[in-house]
Amino acid sequence: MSGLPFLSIITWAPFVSAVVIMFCARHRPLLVRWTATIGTGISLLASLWVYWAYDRVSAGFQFQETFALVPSLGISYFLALDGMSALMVLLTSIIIFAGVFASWTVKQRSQEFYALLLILVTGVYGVFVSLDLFVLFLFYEIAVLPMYLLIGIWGSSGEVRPQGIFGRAMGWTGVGTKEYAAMKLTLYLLFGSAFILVGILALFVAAGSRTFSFLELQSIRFDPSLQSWVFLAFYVGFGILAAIWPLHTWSPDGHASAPTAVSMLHAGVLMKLGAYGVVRVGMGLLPEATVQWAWLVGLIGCINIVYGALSAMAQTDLKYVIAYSSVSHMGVVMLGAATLTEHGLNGSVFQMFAHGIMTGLFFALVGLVYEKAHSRAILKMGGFGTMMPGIATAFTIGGLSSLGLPATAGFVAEFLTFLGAWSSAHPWWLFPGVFGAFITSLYVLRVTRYIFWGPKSDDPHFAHLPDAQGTEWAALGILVFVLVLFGVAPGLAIGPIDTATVPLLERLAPLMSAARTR
Amino acid sequence: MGLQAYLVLSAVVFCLGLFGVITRRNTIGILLGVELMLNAVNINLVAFGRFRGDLAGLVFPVFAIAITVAEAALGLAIVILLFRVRRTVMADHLDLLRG
Amino acid sequence: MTGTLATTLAPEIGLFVLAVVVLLIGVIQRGDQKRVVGWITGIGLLGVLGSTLRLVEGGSVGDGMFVNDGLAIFAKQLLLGAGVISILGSLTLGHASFSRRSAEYHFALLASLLGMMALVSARDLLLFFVAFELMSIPLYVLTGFLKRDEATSEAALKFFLVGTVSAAFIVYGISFIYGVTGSTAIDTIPRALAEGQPLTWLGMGLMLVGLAFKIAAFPFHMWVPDVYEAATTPFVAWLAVAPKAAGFVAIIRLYVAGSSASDTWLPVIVALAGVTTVAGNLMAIPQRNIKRLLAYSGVAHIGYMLIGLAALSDSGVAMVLFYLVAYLFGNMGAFMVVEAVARSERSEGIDAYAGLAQRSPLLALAMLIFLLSLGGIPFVAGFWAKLYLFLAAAEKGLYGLVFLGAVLTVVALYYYLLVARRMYIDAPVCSDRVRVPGLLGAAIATCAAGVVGIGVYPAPWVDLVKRVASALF
Amino acid sequence: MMADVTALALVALLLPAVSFLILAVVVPLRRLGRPAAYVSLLCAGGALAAAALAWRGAAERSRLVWDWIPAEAGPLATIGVLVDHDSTSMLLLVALVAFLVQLYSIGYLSDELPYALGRYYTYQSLFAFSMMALVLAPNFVQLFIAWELVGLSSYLLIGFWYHKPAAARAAVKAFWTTKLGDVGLLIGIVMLWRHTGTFDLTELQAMVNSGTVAAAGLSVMTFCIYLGAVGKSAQFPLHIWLPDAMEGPTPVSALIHAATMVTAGVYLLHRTSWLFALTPEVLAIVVWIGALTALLAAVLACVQDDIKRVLAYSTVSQLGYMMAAIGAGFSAAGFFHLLTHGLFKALLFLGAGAVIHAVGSNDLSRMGGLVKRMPQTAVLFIIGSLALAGIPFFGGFLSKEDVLGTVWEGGHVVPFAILMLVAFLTAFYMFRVVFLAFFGAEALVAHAHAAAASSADHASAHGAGHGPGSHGSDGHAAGGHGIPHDPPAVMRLPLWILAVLSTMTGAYVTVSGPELFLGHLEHEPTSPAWLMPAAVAVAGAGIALAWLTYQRAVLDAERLASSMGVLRTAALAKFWMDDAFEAVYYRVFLGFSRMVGWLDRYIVDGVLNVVSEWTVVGGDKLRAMQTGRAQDYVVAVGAGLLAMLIWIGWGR
Repeated sequence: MSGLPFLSIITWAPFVSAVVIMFCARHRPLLVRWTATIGTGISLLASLWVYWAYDRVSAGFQFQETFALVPSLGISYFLALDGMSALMVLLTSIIIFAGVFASWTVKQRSQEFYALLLILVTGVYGVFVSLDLFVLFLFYEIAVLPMYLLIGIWGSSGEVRPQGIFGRAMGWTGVGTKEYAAMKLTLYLLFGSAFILVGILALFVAAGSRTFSFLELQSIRFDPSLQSWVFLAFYVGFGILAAIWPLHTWSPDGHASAPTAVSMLHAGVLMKLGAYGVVRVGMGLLPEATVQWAWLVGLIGCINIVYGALSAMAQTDLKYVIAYSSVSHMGVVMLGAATLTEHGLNGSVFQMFAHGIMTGLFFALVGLVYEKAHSRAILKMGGFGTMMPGIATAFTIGGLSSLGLPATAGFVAEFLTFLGAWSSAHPWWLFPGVFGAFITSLYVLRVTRYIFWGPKSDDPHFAHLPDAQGTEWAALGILVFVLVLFGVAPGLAIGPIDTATVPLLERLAPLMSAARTR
Repeated sequence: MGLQAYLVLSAVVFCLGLFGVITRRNTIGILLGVELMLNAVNINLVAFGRFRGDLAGLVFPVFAIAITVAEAALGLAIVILLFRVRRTVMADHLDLLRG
Repeated sequence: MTGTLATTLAPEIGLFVLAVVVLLIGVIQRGDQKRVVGWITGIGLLGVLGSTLRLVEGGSVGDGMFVNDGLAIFAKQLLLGAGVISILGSLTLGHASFSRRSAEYHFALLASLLGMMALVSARDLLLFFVAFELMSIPLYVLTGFLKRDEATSEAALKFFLVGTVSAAFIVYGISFIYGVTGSTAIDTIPRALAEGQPLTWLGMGLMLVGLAFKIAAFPFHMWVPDVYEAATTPFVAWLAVAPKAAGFVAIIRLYVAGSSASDTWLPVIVALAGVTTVAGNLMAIPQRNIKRLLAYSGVAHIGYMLIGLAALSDSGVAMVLFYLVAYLFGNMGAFMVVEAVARSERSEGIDAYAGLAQRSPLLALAMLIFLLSLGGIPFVAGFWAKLYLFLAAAEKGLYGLVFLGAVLTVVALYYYLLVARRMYIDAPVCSDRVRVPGLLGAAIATCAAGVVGIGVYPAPWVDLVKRVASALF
Repeated sequence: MMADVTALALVALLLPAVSFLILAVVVPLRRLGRPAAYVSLLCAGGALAAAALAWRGAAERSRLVWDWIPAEAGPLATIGVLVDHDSTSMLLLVALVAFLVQLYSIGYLSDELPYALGRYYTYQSLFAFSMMALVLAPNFVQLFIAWELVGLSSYLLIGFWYHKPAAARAAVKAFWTTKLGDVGLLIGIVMLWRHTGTFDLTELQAMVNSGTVAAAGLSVMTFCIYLGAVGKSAQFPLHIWLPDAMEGPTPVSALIHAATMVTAGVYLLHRTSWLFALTPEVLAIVVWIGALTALLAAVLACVQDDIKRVLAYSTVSQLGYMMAAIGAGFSAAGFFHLLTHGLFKALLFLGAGAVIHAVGSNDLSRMGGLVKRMPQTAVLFIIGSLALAGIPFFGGFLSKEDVLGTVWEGGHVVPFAILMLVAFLTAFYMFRVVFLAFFGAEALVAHAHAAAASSADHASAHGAGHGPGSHGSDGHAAGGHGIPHDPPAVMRLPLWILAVLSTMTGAYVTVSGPELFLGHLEHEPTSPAWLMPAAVAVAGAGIALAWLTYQRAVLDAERLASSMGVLRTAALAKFWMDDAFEAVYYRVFLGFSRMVGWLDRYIVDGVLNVVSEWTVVGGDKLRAMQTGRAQDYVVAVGAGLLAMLIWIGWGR
């Protein structure tokens, strides 16, 4: 069982298939797709196995693999995973596996598309399983960069352009086009990575320039004032990827412009990567600063929730609605983390997973709708439910999960977060959270009603719209199944998560009580 | 006359040269400015050598002069080359490459 | 003593002999010299490079005027390696003047190389100055090598003018230092600095200007874009790396290594690093000519290396050296691709790259790798390089500088990605492949292998540079 | 025995779940329509049997729970069943009505396309499961989950004919409005958990009984929980969704929006009455809001011309009754009324459905004299109306009187007066419907398809378009059949069962008291002796007025109406409540969201764009420095030197 380097297999299987695709599957679209399926399939199976085999009793970091990379600087290829990262790896596997199916119909330059997509996924896996901060950062950048080409080449430009005086002024920056979005997303995220880098280096230096290992750094008590600013650096850096307000504006443009699988992967997994970073690296290494800055993280989380939801309501472009909903939901993740309570953190991590799946589902559906109707303008569409009942059903399920309806994963996550919020040092966080969930119900159902319900649109473009077909069902089916499964049996995920969050909180507990007495 | 005076002299010459380089429109003039600067250096070196009683101060200018000659030759060659293709030796006309 | 002399100076002697041979061939073989000179130079350089492997650290000549320490040997290998790659790229140059005056070109290049090799070993200001000029003067010649071209000669003149003025600054500075210390030995400088004579400071400042010109730090960089744009690309590829490497070694020797008063240079280097990084990156943004773009980005890279130098520590120096290696492969590779595309498209505009990925996927991939390396992206050399630099600066506590550099990396990626956009996103104008001559392809492949190799497994290189640098402190 | 009861309850709970899963997953079966209906029906029947057995067996409180959300210190939340007298009574009601409605629907929706029918039964199964899970919830978490799921089923079933704009709108409105209440419920649950450390009802009750629950802040929590009930049980001001919910198929209205789901709020408050007892100030609010709701809805019911809307408002009104009783401190009376109301209101709705089915319209003015055409339906409807009016020996008599007595006992004189007035109005509007629909002149309206199409209410005015496949609008069926007639047996049977059960229970409890439903009560409300005659008299007066006005035409309906003046105008405008909500939604909410959207696009993002634009422009500006003239380069070198020397001098 422990003989195989599972984490390396998970991480590198997509990369290997990307290389195979690049060099061996030239101009053979079907082979490209099957190679991608096999590569991601291997990862999926391995991550399922790892998730299952993870020993919840002994907890801690398991499946460790170490290989000294640059010994003189204490850099090593150190992979391991705990309950939280196991879940994130599983999420990634699910999303990318579904994503491969969801983009089955990509015709233009499919070879490059799949290769880039798979390289991207390697980066994502790498971040989740790396315990060496340096290698983590390395994978982080890998996870960001292919996005530029993926969006730039296979993306779509929005129909809704900025208007008004400001809009005209901004028009020539290319707002709304895929090129603009791709550049903005990439640069913004790399901008964030600059903060992360500085933070990591600061810790490395403060720890005596010996090691980048998470575990070793964890055992060091850093100077509180150093912690304070390093935490902020991590928070801003990773937070940009988690779309914290007001650094979120890359996300709507980027997600709206990206092709289906990329939106799925990006909103579904990459944004989690940011939140994961804040929790794992920020909170894991800097306990004093965590307690010190929790108020900020939570406050911005609250802003995210409400602001994102209100913005989503104002959108008339379907993809923008979903994209802003991600901004809102990531607020829940950050809020949960900021509560510094067991349930809040569990909810936060669970929300990462739940939102990953639901937003993956959403983007898959939006992609399907767009592919068939060639429109993203909500107000133009109407009555699609009669023509594409399957898509409508899946969309509704995704929407319900998004608004936190029980029996979908979204509920458990939000519920736990709310519990955490109310028992945290800032109980009022509960209210924006709950209110945000209510606004979510407004815009989600509004969109559903406009697009799928009501009489059929008179527009001749929408006369014959087929329902999802073949492989598309596979993508939708997987996601809906997971969404409901984890909603009905949240223990599947909470168990492992708990093994990761409880030790984290144990480190924080004395500090928090100290802060309270002060 | 002390060392100071030589140093001042060389500084003045150096600055004159630099001034020439900056202000002359004709490239030949600019080249002359450069020569002036390099010669100011030689004054310096020799003065230091003399006052310190050190031989290196006298050897150095020999090398410097040799190199200066090479540079001057090359500079003039370039100017001639330029005149052939561009029909001008005015420095401010030479802004094909910019930005 | 002769034995030591021969072994210590083996590469220089070899290079000198090679240069003479090349010159003689040029004299003897009138008319079309074809590529034979190039081949001889290339193979000869490889031989010289091989001879450096046998150099003994610490070997010295002429009462310590010329010392082969680890740094010098490392730098020599770097310079020679860059020379080989450049020759590989220029072998297939199609200009008529290259066929006719091949010996001239290669002789100048070898002479300059000789100057650089002497410079990195120089421990005496006189040798230093002579080597510096030996390095510089052939570069002016090489810049203006395509005599018929309007831009070329203009660039040569500018390079020459600014160069000689800088040289004048250097030698003026040397004169002051000599005046204060009464000696031309570099070892005496720290003591003089410690004494706090204002003339020493003036002298060192003047020299720093000259060196800053050579490495092209802002605001002494202005010759760079013009020269890069006008000169032949394989030469530029080398010009962008070798003299700068030599210049850095000189700066390390004079201002950083082992100098007790070195911390006093901190504000200067920090300021230089800051403005150079900012200006280089910003000015690269609006460029439409790929060579100019690379020129400005090169300026920015110099800024990054100065960030590493600003650490004024062994790890800082080590990381600068590492950066130089990464920069060598990344930058030369990029210029080689530029050469390939320019030869096929007859354009050095960024627009010429439209749809390259669909026409020549491998070439586009290579360019992408080089650009990403320059941009500091993982799994290619530039990433580690940039990271190590920041690490060194962070150890010194220069977080402001690190942060500035890290943020400006984003700006840099903006213009690199603009090129990537042309190659990958935009539609191609025509669909035929870009034809890459075999040797040029080999040069590109070498660089790509270097970039990826270091990117994937940097440990041996890190160990090497750390060993080299630690000996200096 | 105990284990058996919980097992039976579990069976009742899981059978609909199984049916839902089968129908949801096995798509081909669902697409077949009728077979899907039979599967669902079979499961509902089984659930009914199990629920009946459980009801008979339930003596002691017993529970069966499994861990649901794990946590370090034992499970955070559990799921399972909590079986006692109340829950099994409610379970039985739910199972019964669900089964009957599903049976009835086979007839009622016989013209639907197979796949739509399959969808309908899928939703029905989901609803039955969720409602039972709510009823049997052993803790607040499961209660909330089921609470939301019934809301979902309600949403889906209201929007069953989703191509109808009015239905789509009503579904969304229902969901939003109830969700607004649920926000309160969720907050209440979370706060209560923090306050007491548990979600479990049994544990909570034990804590309350032992007095270990601190009173401080508790009223906020109970009020929040009450908010959930306000939304779900359509209390003022969140009652606005229920009348619109009538856009759904009539059987759905009978099941969800009359008998079961809307009473969940009442059930919740009854379930947690020991908790609310700690916060009398909240209970006072409950009474007042209940009474107000009852009155408001009763007034509105009087002016409706749509038979289903009359029933809908009557439901709201009756929910107000139940709430008032709970608020008065004796929740059993409210719960009792819930149970009896469930039976007769389902009967009324299904009867109305039969009428609509036959006539092809909801509009009362299109009906008249139906007693001759459909005598059975008329009798059944009248039985239901009598029950609702509170006539002795019929279903609602004793429960209504209990409610009135309770409120009087609680010392709430004004609410009591209001409720008496409502009793009068109730009798009036129900018999207004009876007389208008079943008696009087036969309306000679051509039952054309066009009429059938616009069956629904004014809300659908703009939505004339029925897409292809729009094979059902309420009452569509009769369009082509010509003369109205009694419904087929499959629809009649449930009606009769309900009527008989309602009347039997009514008669039984009139004689022997409510123990049958409520088990043994510690203290019964002792209503004053004058109450029963007074209540019956009031009801009789209402019936009489209706008779005089609509049957005898002694009183002119128009004049009676206009004599009400402002009240009538207000009632016709639904007291502007819908308008107010709409204004808040469209003006305030959407307006605010647009503002945020604008802010995001042009300010938050705008700053970013401006900064990046400046960077680019800055590069361009810097580039201008590169003039191309060699001398300028030299100047730059000189300037650089100067700056550097100054900097060095400065540094020293």
